[in-house]
Amino acid sequence: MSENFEPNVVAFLCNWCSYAGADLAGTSRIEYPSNLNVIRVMCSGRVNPMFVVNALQQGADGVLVSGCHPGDCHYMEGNFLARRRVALMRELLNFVGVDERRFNMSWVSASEGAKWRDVVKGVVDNLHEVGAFTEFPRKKIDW
Amino acid sequence: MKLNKDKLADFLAAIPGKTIFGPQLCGETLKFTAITKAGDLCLTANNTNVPPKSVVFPQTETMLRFEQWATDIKTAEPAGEIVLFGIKPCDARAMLIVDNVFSWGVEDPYYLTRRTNSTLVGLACLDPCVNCFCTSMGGGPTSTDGLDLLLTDLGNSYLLEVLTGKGEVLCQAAGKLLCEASGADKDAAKLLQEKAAVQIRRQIDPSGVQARLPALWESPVWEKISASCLGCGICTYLCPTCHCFDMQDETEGVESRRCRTWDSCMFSEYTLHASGHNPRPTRRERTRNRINHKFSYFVDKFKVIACVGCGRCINHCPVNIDILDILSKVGEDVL
Amino acid sequence: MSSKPKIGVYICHCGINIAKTVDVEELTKYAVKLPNVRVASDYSYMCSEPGQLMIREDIRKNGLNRVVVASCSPRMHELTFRKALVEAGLNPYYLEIANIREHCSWVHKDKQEATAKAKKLLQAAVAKVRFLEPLQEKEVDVGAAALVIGGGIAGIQASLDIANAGFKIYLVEKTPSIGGRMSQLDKTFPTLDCSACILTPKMVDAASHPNITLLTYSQVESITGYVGNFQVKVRKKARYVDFNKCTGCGLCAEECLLADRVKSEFNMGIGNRSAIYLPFPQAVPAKYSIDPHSCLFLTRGKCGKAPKCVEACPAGAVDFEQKDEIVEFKTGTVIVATGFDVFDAARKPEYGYSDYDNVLTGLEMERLISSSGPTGGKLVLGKGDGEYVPKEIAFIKCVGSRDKSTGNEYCSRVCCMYTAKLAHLVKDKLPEANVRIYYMDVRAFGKGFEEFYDRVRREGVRYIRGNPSEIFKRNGKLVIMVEDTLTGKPLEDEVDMVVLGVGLEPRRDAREVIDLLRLSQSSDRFFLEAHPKLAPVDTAIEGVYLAGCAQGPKDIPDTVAQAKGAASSALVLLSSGKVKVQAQISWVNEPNCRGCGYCVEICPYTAIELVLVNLMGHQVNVARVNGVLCKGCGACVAGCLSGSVQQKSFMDSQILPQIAALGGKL
Amino acid sequence: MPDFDKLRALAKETISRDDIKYLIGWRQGTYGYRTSPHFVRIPEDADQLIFSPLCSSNLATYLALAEKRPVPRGSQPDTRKVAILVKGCDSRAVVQQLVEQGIKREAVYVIGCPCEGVVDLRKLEEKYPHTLDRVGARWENGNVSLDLPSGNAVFPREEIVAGKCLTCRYPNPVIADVTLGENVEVSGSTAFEDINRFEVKSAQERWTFWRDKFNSCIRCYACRNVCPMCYCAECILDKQNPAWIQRSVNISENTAFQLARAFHLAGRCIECGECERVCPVEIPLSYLNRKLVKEVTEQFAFTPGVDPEAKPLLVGYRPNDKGDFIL
Amino acid sequence: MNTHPYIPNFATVQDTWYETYGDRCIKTFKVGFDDEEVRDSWTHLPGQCAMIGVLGTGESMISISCSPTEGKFLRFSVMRAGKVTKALHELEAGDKMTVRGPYGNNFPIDEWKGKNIITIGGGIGQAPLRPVIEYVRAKKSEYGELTVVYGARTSADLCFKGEFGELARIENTCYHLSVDVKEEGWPHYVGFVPALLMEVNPSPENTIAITCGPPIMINFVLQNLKKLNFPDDQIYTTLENRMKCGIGKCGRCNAGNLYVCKDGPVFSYATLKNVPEAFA
Repeated sequence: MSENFEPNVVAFLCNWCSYAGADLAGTSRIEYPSNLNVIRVMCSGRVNPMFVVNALQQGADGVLVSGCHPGDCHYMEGNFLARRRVALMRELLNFVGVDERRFNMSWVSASEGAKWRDVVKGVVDNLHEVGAFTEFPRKKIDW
Repeated sequence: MKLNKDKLADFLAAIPGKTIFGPQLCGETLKFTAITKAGDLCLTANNTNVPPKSVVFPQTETMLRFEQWATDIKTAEPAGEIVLFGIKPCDARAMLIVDNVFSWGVEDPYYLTRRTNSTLVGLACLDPCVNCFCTSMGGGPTSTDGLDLLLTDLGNSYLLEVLTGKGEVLCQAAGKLLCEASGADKDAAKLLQEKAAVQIRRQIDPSGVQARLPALWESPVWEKISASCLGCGICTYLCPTCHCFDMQDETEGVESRRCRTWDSCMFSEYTLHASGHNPRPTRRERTRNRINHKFSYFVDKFKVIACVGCGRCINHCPVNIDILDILSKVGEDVL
Repeated sequence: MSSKPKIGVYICHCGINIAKTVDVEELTKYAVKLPNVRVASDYSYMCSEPGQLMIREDIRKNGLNRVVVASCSPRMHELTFRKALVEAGLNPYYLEIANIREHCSWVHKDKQEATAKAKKLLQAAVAKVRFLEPLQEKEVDVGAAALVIGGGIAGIQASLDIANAGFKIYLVEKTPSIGGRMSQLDKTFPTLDCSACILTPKMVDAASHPNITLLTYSQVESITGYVGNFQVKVRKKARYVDFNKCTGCGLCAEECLLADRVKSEFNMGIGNRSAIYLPFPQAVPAKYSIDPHSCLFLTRGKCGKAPKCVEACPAGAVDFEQKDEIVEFKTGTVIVATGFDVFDAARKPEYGYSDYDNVLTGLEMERLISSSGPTGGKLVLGKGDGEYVPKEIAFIKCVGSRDKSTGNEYCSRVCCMYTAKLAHLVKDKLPEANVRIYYMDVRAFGKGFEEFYDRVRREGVRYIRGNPSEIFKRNGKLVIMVEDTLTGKPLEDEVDMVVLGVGLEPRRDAREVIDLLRLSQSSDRFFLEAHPKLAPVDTAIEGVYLAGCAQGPKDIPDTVAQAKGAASSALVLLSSGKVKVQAQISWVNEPNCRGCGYCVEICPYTAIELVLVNLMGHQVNVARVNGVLCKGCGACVAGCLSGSVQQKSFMDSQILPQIAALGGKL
Repeated sequence: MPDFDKLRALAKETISRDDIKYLIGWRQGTYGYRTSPHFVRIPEDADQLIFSPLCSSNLATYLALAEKRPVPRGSQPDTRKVAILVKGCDSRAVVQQLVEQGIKREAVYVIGCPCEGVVDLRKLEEKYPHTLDRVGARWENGNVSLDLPSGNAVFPREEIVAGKCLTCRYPNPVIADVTLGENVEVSGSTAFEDINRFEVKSAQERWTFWRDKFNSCIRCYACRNVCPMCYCAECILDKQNPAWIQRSVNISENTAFQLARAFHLAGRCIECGECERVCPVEIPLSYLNRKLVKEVTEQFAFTPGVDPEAKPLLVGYRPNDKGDFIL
Repeated sequence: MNTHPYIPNFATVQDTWYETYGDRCIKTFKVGFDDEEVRDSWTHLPGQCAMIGVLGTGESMISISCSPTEGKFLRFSVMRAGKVTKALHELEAGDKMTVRGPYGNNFPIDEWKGKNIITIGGGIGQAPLRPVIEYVRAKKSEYGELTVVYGARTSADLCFKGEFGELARIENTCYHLSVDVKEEGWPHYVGFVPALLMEVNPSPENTIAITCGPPIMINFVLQNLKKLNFPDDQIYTTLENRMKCGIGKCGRCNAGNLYVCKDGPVFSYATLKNVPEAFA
């Protein structure tokens, strides 16, 4: 794979914990790779696993869904619902040969700016290893 | 003329500047795809799962390309010359039938360019499938309708019957690869062909169908037939004469394309108005339209039945909706 | 009507906070070229008044109908900019913020990288804002009344607070008298106030308060509606005594054929009452009622020649014809203060609670030792001739708490202190008695607790660390088998009496309340609060609050504090008279709904229900969102198979363009 | 296996009831080994009913597929019951539809048919191609006996039944108002050996495998339409606004379509294998579904379509659900 | 100038206005072709349609609601319903749409010279009738009486409201409007269009009746026209069906053996009465 491959990650963050955690990373000036772009949703429970398939189709190399730690969900249980959905979609993607490192989930609380950095770094580093996804994205195929 | 089978590869290689499509096994599916070598071909099998209409009328075809906010519209590259090698006579006949649609009134440039640029090398159907009924629909396992060249498998060689100038071009390109066919070869071929015709066991007389259909418009037979229909697109997608398509704009970033894809009159969205009204609201109306379209409307317009008897819709229907069964019911109900 | 999106993009420098790392000028140039963007401007501080003015003027001047601000986090200034839109006459929800500070300029160093990322974030915001729809912020009126379920100290306190603020209260209590568990206690720890002395005035206050309608011996039958508009049905059970005629003189009880023959619930079965009774002398209301389960006339249809109580009552209040009565009313909020049950000690058979009379629970001990109790406060065991004064007394703590075998992993929080208090009371009454307490840990965490614990030990109460494994009888004495875990020595302790420090459990009838209000339970089976830290009195159901031990074990001060918290939460709604409804809520595209009810199950706020609608003459189920209950999490949207449920401002048709913008490489 | 007389007698009795609208069963097909769903509306229709190892169709699909024609003003909709013959797997579909409120219990009359397995027609056609004459089949001592034009042939179960039947754990209807014949022995397991074997392949191998399969997909939607669990008024995958999946047929859209289809069946698939059976281009779709069945079984100990009172899998959670993948 | 049947021409929106408001509002677009050659060579007759669209969204078949006698521009009145019409509604003056056509047949208006014409329209169904009215109006001396019958659910749902007043001032021309339910200040008929038709009571003699509107209305209008003794070949209507190509290829617009896009949209009742699917 090309030396200068830079993965493109789409992340879905819940408003109350993870988005706030990422904000904290900002206010704390914690530096991390710029390959990840955030879509804010109110709760990780809003994330339809089909978003992940769609993101990969649209050209993302990886996807991250991040929510509150268990028990911290602003809406009580949205992150638990998300966990089940994500678990199954990950297995399914993995089964058809989509490297499971392309689809990640994390718990990041509003106080975990540093953890947010670690998560982003981890996801991006992993994707450097996994490489670009050429056969699935719409634009890459004969279109 | 005759072509020894060991020369097949050379014969194909000698065809100048044309992309050769032939039946090829893709996974478990037999369909017409571009081949690079003779070995890719799968000529012994029965009808391809997907009919060769997919070559001249691809399931997805880019019609126009444009960029957002630009006023510059590009059409797709014109198709090059192609050869459909090993096409079954029924599928070739189907193309003749479909030509009617794409050339009446305004001509469809995409389809017709491909058709003009295509040479159809037929392979006589010596071992018809169980549900073939081409002989009832005006064709036959060795029909030459629409073909440029017909091959008959004699075991070690193919007997070549040149039917058009396009066929002649291929033979000339092959030059010495071909040899003259003997009388015995011709007799052998004739015998095989006759045997094949006899092998076709499913038959129906379609002559009265068109006349009978209008009276059956409100007949309960349609409800009965369609009760088990799943509303899937198998019968129409795999039909060599079905030609309906949908047009959609697809956008990727600033680039857009307008493309067409096969559509099916068995889908409920097919006729669904934006208002929510659907003139064919249930499978009953849709099934009725499919049969009427093939055996009545099309005949009205183009004087030919839009069915070649390839048997694919019968072979692949998951719930055994059998077009011959329907036709015989159409007969019964009026009689 | 759909108007063409005309987007204004405003890029904030945030001084140098953004501009230092993101090439703002290039970003502005880039923005203009994005689809439907009419104007793009940058400014040093978009959130400042001149910045906002710029947006407002552009909206007016250029007919903008969508605004994207690329600035700091939406968590910071979303409201600021929404206000700016409103001031310019635009719907506030036509706004999208691209977070290019916290998520970009502050976390990336390379200017080129940061600029590239800012472009993407901006592009995604523009892609989304194009599809945003105007939303209306609605308010619903809040009925100026509250329902309080449970007449214990929590319910009484909450009722009084709300009533004092001038709102109507319906206080519903299941038993014939308010007072609850606290009224059963003798003294309260650690101050040793007389429980009744501090509680009774509050009970009387509640009963006489003009704003409080006291519904004792009543049960809530159903609650429908939502915050601000709860419709409540209460069943007032027949007392068979005319409430208005009864003077509480008690002559009836004296004459009752079953006088002193029915076990008294109040006294935990240690003392007896009659079939027509007052639960305890200070009961409020001081009105008698007939226990239909024991009354001879009601159970057998016959009581001597004629029921004695009827004859005895000078006011002619006894009325066997009385029927249950249904009372209906509306309230704006509900406070659940249904309290607790004590752990059923029979579930620890090794302690012999069911077998031996001299094994008591803490609450029984409470009654036994209380001066208003069946023994008049004399600490005696046995009856008649067998009466004796115990000398060797043991307490065992953590019975039914912190104990996986009973399914109660939690600490009940009060047992440490109430055992200490009871031990003190024993020492007070029987200074010669030898008192020891078997414990695993002592948790004296509250104000004055540690001091009290210390005092009790100084009074001679022994604390032995050990978890008794068995209690059996030998030679008329109870033998406690235990290992002293500090010395590691096994002990066989012979005593006259054992008091089990039973823990607190959710009420056995908690399920009824759950069904009534669709509340959730936490893993300990107590009612679940909306947030364990930040919303400890709220529930998932807006307008429904928790007070007291219904939410988890607590002592009296904590209960009163929570009751006051619940009351103040309720008062916020009641006094404003309105409650703002979320705008970014879910809604259902009914023609496409498959009626499977997935969303109904998913919704933690029970905001969605299935309703029958007519579809071309057929009755079909479709989901319908109650816009007042919905909190806008969107979990139902992701769970809907047909895509029929959508969340406003977070619709699939709004998020997918964002994904496309971010997924596609520039 | 019930004899046809008993089946037809029961069907006649059932259809004669006032509260039954129609009965769905199977009949002999128009040729070869084919069978077809059969709608019994009058007692005479029952004479064509059969139940044999060739009756693959999961008729529960038709409960959900029933088209609702407008009820003329002034008249009442026909709310009589639909009687339906179900095999074990089909009955799970009925239960799952009950769970998802697609049908009401009082709207169906379930006739259970304990099932030893159904024949995989592809296996049979390989052995005896070009069979036009109608072929009868029945179970005989655990073997499938076929009346072929060339004479009777007997095949051991393992050799001829569909893959789903070899792993079937519910050969006996889990719900039935009346049952035809005796219950059969349960032999399937939840070992998921096939899935496990595939999982150990490399990601590249797995992708290549599925890419080739998905490339063949012509998006005829037979897999979806035949599925007894797929009955949305408008499939989310057909929607154009927003378009989750574009109409064009290529590896990207096909993969996305199949992933979505499989995911939508997570915790709902009752393993009737119909999607795979009907696929005209032979994509091993039930393999994809079985992967999720495996996860649902192993991670959440959940089995859809067995308990009408159960809550669906993806509407709830357990606090201790597996979360080891979470960063 | 392109001759490719699928490549649309660009046209610039010159003016837009709303005919009706609400969820399914109707917006009228006045457009002119960008390419001069296209503008000059374009001819259409009343009844014909065009495929109009927005690049990147798609195309929709819309009847041309102006008469060629009005000038070198086109008018389309579009109801907001699906994806494409929603995108069209976003267009404003100066924006571009794409136009292919003209498609379909037309009212044989030139054959009707010397005859009386009555148009019976309902709701958006007035759009294909408007060019007939305008055409006849422009050549009034060549035609007999012109009677316009038009109704909608409410007065707010009537299209081309401003244009009827003018009609009254033309010789041998009259118009009758109706709304379904009584409204304050409504000076015209209250009731359904078929009933209004009976009130107007036109004579079939030398008269062509054209009707267009919702299917249910057409059905009753046809019945009433028969009651008024209009012969089948003096009754015309237009059909609409879902279309994709507009040129008889894509297959979906057929009503029986008729392709609405090519054989229609204009049909005489003499033709349609034999097509059972026509009024589905």
